[in-house]
Amino acid sequence: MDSSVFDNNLIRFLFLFGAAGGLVAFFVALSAWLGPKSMNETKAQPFETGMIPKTDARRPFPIKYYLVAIVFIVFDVEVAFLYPWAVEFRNLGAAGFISMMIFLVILLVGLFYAVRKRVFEWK
Amino acid sequence: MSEEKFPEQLAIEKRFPAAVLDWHAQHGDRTLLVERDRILDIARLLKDDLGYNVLLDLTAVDYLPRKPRFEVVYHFMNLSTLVRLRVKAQPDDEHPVVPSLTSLWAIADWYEREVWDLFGVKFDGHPHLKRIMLYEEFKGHPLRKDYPKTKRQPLIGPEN
Amino acid sequence: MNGESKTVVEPYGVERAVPETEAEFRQEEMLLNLGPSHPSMHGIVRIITKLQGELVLDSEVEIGYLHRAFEKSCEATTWNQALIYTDRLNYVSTCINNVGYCLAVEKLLEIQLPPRGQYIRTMLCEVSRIADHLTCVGAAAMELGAFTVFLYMMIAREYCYELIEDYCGARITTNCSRVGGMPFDLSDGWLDKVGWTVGKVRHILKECDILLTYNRIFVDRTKGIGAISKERALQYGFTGPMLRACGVPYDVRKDHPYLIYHQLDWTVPVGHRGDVLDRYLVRMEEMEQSCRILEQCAGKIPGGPVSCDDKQVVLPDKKDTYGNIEGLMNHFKLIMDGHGIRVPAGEVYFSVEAGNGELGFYVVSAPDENSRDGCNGRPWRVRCRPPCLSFVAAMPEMIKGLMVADVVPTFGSINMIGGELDR
Amino acid sequence: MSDKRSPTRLVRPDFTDPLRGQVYTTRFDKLLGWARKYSLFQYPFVTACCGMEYMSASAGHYDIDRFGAAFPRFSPRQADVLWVVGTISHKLAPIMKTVYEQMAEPKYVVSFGACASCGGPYDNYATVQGIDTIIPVDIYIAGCPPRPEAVLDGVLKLQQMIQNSKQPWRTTDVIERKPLKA
Repeated sequence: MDSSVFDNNLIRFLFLFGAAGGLVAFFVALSAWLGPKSMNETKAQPFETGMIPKTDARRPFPIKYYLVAIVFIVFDVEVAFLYPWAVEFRNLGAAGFISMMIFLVILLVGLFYAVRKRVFEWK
Repeated sequence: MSEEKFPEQLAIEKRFPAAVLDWHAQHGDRTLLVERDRILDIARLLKDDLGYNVLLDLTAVDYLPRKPRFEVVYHFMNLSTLVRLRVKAQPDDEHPVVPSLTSLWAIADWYEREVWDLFGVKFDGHPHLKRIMLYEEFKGHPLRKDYPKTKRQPLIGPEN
Repeated sequence: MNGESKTVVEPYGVERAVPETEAEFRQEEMLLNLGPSHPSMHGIVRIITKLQGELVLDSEVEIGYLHRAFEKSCEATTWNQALIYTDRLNYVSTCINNVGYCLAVEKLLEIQLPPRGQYIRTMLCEVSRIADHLTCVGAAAMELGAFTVFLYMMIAREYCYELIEDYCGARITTNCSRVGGMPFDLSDGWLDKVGWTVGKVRHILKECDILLTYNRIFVDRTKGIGAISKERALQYGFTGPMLRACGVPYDVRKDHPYLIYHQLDWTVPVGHRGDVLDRYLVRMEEMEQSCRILEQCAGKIPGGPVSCDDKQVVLPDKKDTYGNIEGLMNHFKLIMDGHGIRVPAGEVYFSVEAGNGELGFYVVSAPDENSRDGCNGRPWRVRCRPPCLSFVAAMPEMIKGLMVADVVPTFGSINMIGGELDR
Repeated sequence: MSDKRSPTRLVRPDFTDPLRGQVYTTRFDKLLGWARKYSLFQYPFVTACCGMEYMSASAGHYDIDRFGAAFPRFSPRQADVLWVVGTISHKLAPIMKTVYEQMAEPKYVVSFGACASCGGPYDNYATVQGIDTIIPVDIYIAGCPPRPEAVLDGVLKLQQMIQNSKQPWRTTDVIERKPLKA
């Protein structure tokens, strides 16, 4: 079987990325193009279970939300590093395992610090 | 007029001689008709001394053709002896006003707001007496006998 | 609140209060209303909460969105016609409202049902109570994310509805009793269907118990949330499972016995902390007790008539109505307008143990002007004591200092039913 | 797609589509109608006893999800069908109208039960005598409360109506619909 364009990995990845992105773009565009749109005064107001909202949504947020968001991002990125490691876990051998465990321990210390600093309690 | 008086009634008459106007024990429900200005004192007496620690219900009845038109009805219960007592007060017709029991029971707040909303009986001493069931724009008190059943006051929509 | 801040008029004429002065930027509170058409507010209660981030500082409850003029409507109907309005009070356990109203009017008439009628009423009340608790626990669990428990409990509730439907033909608006008697006798096979249903309900209850009671998330979300002390509960006039969860063993079926509850052996479950978890446990145990009552009733039910024999109150059965002239006259006297059941003047308060607590009926009969015999064919005043009004009145106290997410399980645990709350 | 077989053929008043003139593109409309009828997201505006029957209809026994119309969206922005379930009192009417107006196009309204359709047993000062005096209603489900089978039948009727009516598409002017008895 002669070599087809899909042999090298990059094309394969680009094709996958293009197909996925294209499908999503197609459906969003289709519904945006097809759907009827009608706007009136009440529709422009924010939906607060049918009542006229008392305060505006663009208010200063308490700082607590920011803290929780930051801690979430830290551990989310950590998980992002774990995926490729988990895929290649077998042939990375002991060295790979040790280095990842060090990485995890460092972040664990960060977690305990956050818990000690009572980031997660709201009161 | 039943034959003998109940113990509560004797206790009340000892403290407030002319308070109890009428009493009966029809169908086993012991009822006292008391002076309307004495209600708060009698309720406090019932709650503190006689142990009626539960205000079961507070409502009103409109006997329109009859002269003292309104009757505010209280149902108390003694949780330890499981005995019930009904106390009634008759406010006057044009400006019905009765002392409020919110200082004794927290639930009296909502019961009284409902009686004000549906009957128009005012309760002086009530922290914020405003409508509970109907909307503020509603004029009149629907549970009075002279309010027609189907007189609607819609906020939006036709008047049918 | 921020009156002096400049409002920017956006397109479509919507004004936004834009924070201008330094005080407004510092302002932490936010007024959020968990409004009427919110899924967890059962559509008809509005709680305006003053929030500091996630913390509920203060709140105010607004009800009345389902006020359907129950008391005014009852005054326009005859004694038996008012039953259709009592169905729609606590529409989750309808038989209990019907039976409660009928017992109140029977107390006014001073008549008593034969034993078989009382047994049927007790069984219908207990089936309705199981349906009520299933709906309450299922909906509260769904609002905490346990959707499977909701689906299992809805299936269990279908079995209860089938039982009620076999008896009176309707699932929810049952209209299942009359003043002075019962409309029908039990169809054959109904009693062993009760046994089958109790078995099914117990099986599903055991499954849901395993799913929820030791579930770490459920317990963390409900333990210590929305708690209320015994004294404050009595101040707010709590009754029923809520009061029993606080530790006060007050149950109308035990303390003011009616129907045949005093002849059966069952116990009253009592909690001791008064938080959402205790209410859930009390309701689950109460369902088990109702199953026990149903089994005993199915075993001990006697034969005989189901309605009392007072001809001024109870319709004669069909073969008499078409058979002889007396039956026809009785039927005519009761059905024609202006005749019907003549209740002598008087006032009476009678309460039953409904799904939420003590459902009291204060029924007043006063002769209108042109009534010669001092009786009245229509109720003068039917006041229903709503058990769940006290729980909703105590909501601001229960959710003060909690997180916004805890408002939902607290509201789910008080089992607020709109028809009963706003009447 | 011939509709001879179905006894009642509910056709909704045609929308005049200014852009495309009077041509009735059946093929494309049938396709659009088919797509819309099997992806109905509902906003359950539940108030009273009909809510119990709504629960039974959407729970495991009489599953409404078999018709693709069960997924409740509790925000009007993401909902296609407004299910008005139960009694609407005059205090609740403005809220229902706000929710209806905040729904995205194309939107349909199902009036569930006698109370929503005509006031039911409550002919008194507090109850709206039928929500079609306030918002346009597409399907009325009779019953107090309607049995779950009647609810499923209502969903089928709604889907049939969507399939057969002319689909509004690519219009930007406000689609004005008058309530039936305004």
